[in-house]
Amino acid sequence: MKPLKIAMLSLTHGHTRKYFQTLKDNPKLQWLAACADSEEIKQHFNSVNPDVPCYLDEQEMLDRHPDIEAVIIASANNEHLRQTQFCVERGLHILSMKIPTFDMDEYDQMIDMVDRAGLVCQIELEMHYNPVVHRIKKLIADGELGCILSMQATNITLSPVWAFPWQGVPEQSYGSRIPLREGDGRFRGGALCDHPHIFDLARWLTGTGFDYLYADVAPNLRTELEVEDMLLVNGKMKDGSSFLLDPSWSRLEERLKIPGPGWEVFPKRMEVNLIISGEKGVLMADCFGPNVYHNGAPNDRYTVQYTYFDEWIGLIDEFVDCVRNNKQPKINLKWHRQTIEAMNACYDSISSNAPVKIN
Amino acid sequence: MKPLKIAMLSLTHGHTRKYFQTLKDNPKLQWLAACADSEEIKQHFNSVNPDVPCYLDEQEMLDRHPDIEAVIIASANNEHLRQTQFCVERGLHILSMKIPTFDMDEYDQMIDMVDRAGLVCQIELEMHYNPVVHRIKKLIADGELGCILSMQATNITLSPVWAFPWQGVPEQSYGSRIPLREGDGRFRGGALCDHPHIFDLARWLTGTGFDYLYADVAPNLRTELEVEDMLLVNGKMKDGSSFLLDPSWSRLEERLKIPGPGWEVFPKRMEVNLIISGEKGVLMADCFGPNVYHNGAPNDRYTVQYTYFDEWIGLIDEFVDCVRNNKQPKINLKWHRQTIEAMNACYDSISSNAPVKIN
Amino acid sequence: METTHARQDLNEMLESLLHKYGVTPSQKWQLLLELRKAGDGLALLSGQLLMDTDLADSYVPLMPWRNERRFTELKQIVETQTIEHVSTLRLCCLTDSQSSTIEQLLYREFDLCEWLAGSTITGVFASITEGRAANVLARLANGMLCGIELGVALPAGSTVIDRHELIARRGVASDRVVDTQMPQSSIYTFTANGQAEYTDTDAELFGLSGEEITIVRAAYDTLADPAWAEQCRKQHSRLVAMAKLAIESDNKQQWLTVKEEQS
Amino acid sequence: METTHARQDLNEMLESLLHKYGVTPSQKWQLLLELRKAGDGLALLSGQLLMDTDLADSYVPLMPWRNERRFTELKQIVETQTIEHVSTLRLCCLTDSQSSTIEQLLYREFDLCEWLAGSTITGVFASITEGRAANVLARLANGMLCGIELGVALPAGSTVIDRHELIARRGVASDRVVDTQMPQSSIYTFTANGQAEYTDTDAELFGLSGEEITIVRAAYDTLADPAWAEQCRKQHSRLVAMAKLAIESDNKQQWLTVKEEQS
Repeated sequence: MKPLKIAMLSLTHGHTRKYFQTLKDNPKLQWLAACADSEEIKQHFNSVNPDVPCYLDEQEMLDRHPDIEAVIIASANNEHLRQTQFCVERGLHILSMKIPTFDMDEYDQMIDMVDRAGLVCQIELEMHYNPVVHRIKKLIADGELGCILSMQATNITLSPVWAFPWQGVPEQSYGSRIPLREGDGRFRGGALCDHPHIFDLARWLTGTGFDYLYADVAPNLRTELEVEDMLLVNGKMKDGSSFLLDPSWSRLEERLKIPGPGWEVFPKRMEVNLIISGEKGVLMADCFGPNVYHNGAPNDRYTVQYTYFDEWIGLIDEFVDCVRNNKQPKINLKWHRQTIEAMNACYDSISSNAPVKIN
Repeated sequence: MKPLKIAMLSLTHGHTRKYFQTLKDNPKLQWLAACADSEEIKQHFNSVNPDVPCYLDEQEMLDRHPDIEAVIIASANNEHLRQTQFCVERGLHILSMKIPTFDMDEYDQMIDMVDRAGLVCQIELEMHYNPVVHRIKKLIADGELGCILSMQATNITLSPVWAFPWQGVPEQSYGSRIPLREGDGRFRGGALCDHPHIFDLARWLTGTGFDYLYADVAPNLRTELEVEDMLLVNGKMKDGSSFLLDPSWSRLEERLKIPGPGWEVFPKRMEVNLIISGEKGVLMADCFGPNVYHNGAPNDRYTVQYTYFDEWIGLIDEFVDCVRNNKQPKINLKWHRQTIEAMNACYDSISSNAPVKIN
Repeated sequence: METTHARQDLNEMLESLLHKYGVTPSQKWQLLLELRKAGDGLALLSGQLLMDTDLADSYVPLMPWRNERRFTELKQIVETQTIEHVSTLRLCCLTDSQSSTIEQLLYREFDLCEWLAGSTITGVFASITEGRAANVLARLANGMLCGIELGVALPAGSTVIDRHELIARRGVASDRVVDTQMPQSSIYTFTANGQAEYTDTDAELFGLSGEEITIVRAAYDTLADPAWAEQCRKQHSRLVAMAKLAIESDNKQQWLTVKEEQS
Repeated sequence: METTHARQDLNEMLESLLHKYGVTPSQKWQLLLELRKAGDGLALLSGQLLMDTDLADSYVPLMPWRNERRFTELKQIVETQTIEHVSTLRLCCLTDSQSSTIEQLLYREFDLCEWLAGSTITGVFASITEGRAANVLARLANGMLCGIELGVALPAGSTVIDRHELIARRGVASDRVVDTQMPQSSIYTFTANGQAEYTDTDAELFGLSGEEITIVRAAYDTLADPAWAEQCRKQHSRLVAMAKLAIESDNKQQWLTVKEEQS
């Protein structure tokens, strides 16, 4: 199969660096170019990827590399609509970061334009390619747990705002400046916006949709932020099973401008854990563990060194397969819509102190 | 029963502080006085125990408190013979820190003088009062493992030398200045001297004695020390079971003068773990775990906060019982002699690169 | 409750502990392991066994978990400000359906929540499925938020799986070590009889199970300090009311506020 | 070795991996799960199965543990000097007597010792009891000391319990999380069928057991790089000789030096 000719846009998303190795190594891809959001980002990009041409203008990049077939949209959430439109108009397939937009009208526009163009638009939710999640999915499908009664899940990380400032700016992260609730000085756009995965997993693993969600915020760990960093989500799925989700930035970080070793203060900087109770028993899972451990450089702090992060192999396999064989990716815009709706429901619940129904 | 009137000597041993609470709280004891090794130590003692008179001269303390019945010898190893003699001459019962002396002639003198005086001399090996060790002992006695094939044990800690400098001085810790081996710049007196417990446990749990020991040192973690801090011990017991013991200072420390929170660099500052393989199965034990964990003050480092350290209750119970009821403590000088012999054999093996037999 | 000893044994252990430390209770007393008609004097038993009963004057409802060393240490970590400015508590307790009901787990975890946080719960939202799994959010008077994950769906005979984590502006404290999911034990044995685990934390009461030790120690505390026994009775009433409130919250799908008389 | 798949399946998995990444082996090959007469071409199998055999030219002895992700990461922690100046390695491996012999465990742990340390063993002292437990000290050319604790006394059918810890002047690295004794798993299930554990680390080879994955990946590496296959053959000879040396050390109660031809 011919390698897919691909480019990256903006380079401001937290997952950007995860693609560099994949784009270079994966024989299914040919990495032609990148377009940086700013001169500073371009300079950093050039220093770590000297062989890949980097531009500051998206159109210029395409003019210079007219054979680009697909792009990875790695930008702030409020850029996604415009960039999707830009790609659709030029017939480029899209692999997009995890939040297309929180504005449901915009969201439906995006569905419409992608559909009409007949292009692949895959949302990057890497948990779908995680081997532990595969096992959970199989165990549930095999009926090991019977009907699901309850799911508890964490998607907790350190906060990436010091390296990716847009994640702390309500307009860029949530898309607009909306107070969390009356009397609270904070705005929508923080930890919740960073953590769609467990909302997606709740749907994918139970095979049903959300019935209602109730959410509440806790005092921020980082008082400097104007967005929420600690919250919990409670509710029920349509099948009557209940859930408790923790999508917080509950692990503290060194405030590095460029993430690297020593980023974490708590030993484990990222966790996706699940407890699923079913009529026939209980399953507990850590999607990123066990690992190896050290207390060496740079800070002599005890640190969880993750031993596997291969999700991007399966993710690219699916994306290339969809483009080349004209298939619909599992996490397309339509599938992903209810996940975004549920996250919006959390914000609505926080402001109303009441559960919010999903239709 | 009448409380035992007790005093402490020297206050330079690492376990000194562990007694403070016990001496104050235990209704079986009446703490009359202490005698410090130096003015500096006396001042620190006064600041944390303002109600207990502290002296700089042992005889003066006894003159002022003629009703003292027993003393805790909490001093450098090279003080033990003299202090034992001092106590025996005055008819005082002794609770002594873990190494009476490494000089076997001196050791036999101590046995002789204590025996002839008819006094209690209990060596403080607190593992005998540890509830996990009780359970191990019971499981072995109940035949759960059958005959023992092998025992692997750690007694690893951070190094206390920065707070208790005598532990890094060969003359004070080992009793004399003897090179580890030809061409090695280090001397006897380091980590091995701090960790008799697993040698004792090997004897106590298997119910047999040492046949031969082979030991080797590794490069020091702390290059400033003139004593060993990393070593391993291999060999066999008389019953043919083999063992591997790790009595190292393999956990790094902040160089505090007065131990307290934040002392540890590695999260767990002290570990006594055992693996015992028997003909009928395997036992694994952590004598000080599980615990609780935090990464808060003072250093924001991940830290094992030990949840139980009650050994001193049982230890004092035994000591008072022996004094009041004229009994011999389990860890008396005679029982403990082979433990010291085995530790000496380790040093001899290090210098000869050959196993050393115990008779 | 896992009981390997008869009630008589535990009463004797408690008696000898009182004797050792010179405590002379002011009334007759009896330690109970199940709800039964109290005889003369005080009847000491876990508050979880008294949830469906009027609290007669002779009953002393115990919260034995407060005597678990791990919780004592966690509370101390908060009180000494080793972690500072707690924001969120994350509590989890899973059992089988024989050893606990969801109501009993709510009782225990609400108590731990308030005790560890050093504050009182002001309101709850709960989602409960078939009385076998409950997910609860609780807000505390001091502004902290608490998530409680409960289930009784483990197979019969399972040991309890729980977790208690406090997340603060400075530091996280937990009774589970990082990157693990399961409670760890002090001793593991692997023999032809299978795998067994042991965790002994109390040499003075060696021989009792962990739960037996905490009930003996909790009873000791109330006998040594009658004022504390009175506080247990007050807290018991609040906990029973809050467990009911959580179930009502699930039924009504509403956030419900803890009423004044409950605090 | 835990094998849930037939040899044929694994050979197909390996074939498809070679195809996906465009690797064309220069000879015919076959992946074996037990020692058998090799057919045409290369026979790829764990070196532990070749300890009592002359190493025919067609055999490629694999060290599949080197493809375990945890060991790859530990090696990287050393190589990137995340921990600095390693002093001591502490290795432990316990199995049942059906899945391993002490000699096979010596083979594996000696290899991990040299590979993680980036050096060669120069001498050993061993204490072995009834061929069921072995305790070994090994000294490395770079001055490091290594303690190896081995046993085959677990009950039949037990999963392996191991630990690999490197202690350095700066930092400690380990495949066991602090304050735990047992290997942890990614997934635990508790059902009427009992407790089960799963640890899946490789989505690309999903469905294979952990040991099957490492043998497929180890075989892939030797097919992708024939020079590496040749190195495996050399290392195999050393490991077999050192395992014999350890047993001789126990018999003679002597420290024994690894001879030149062994290194």
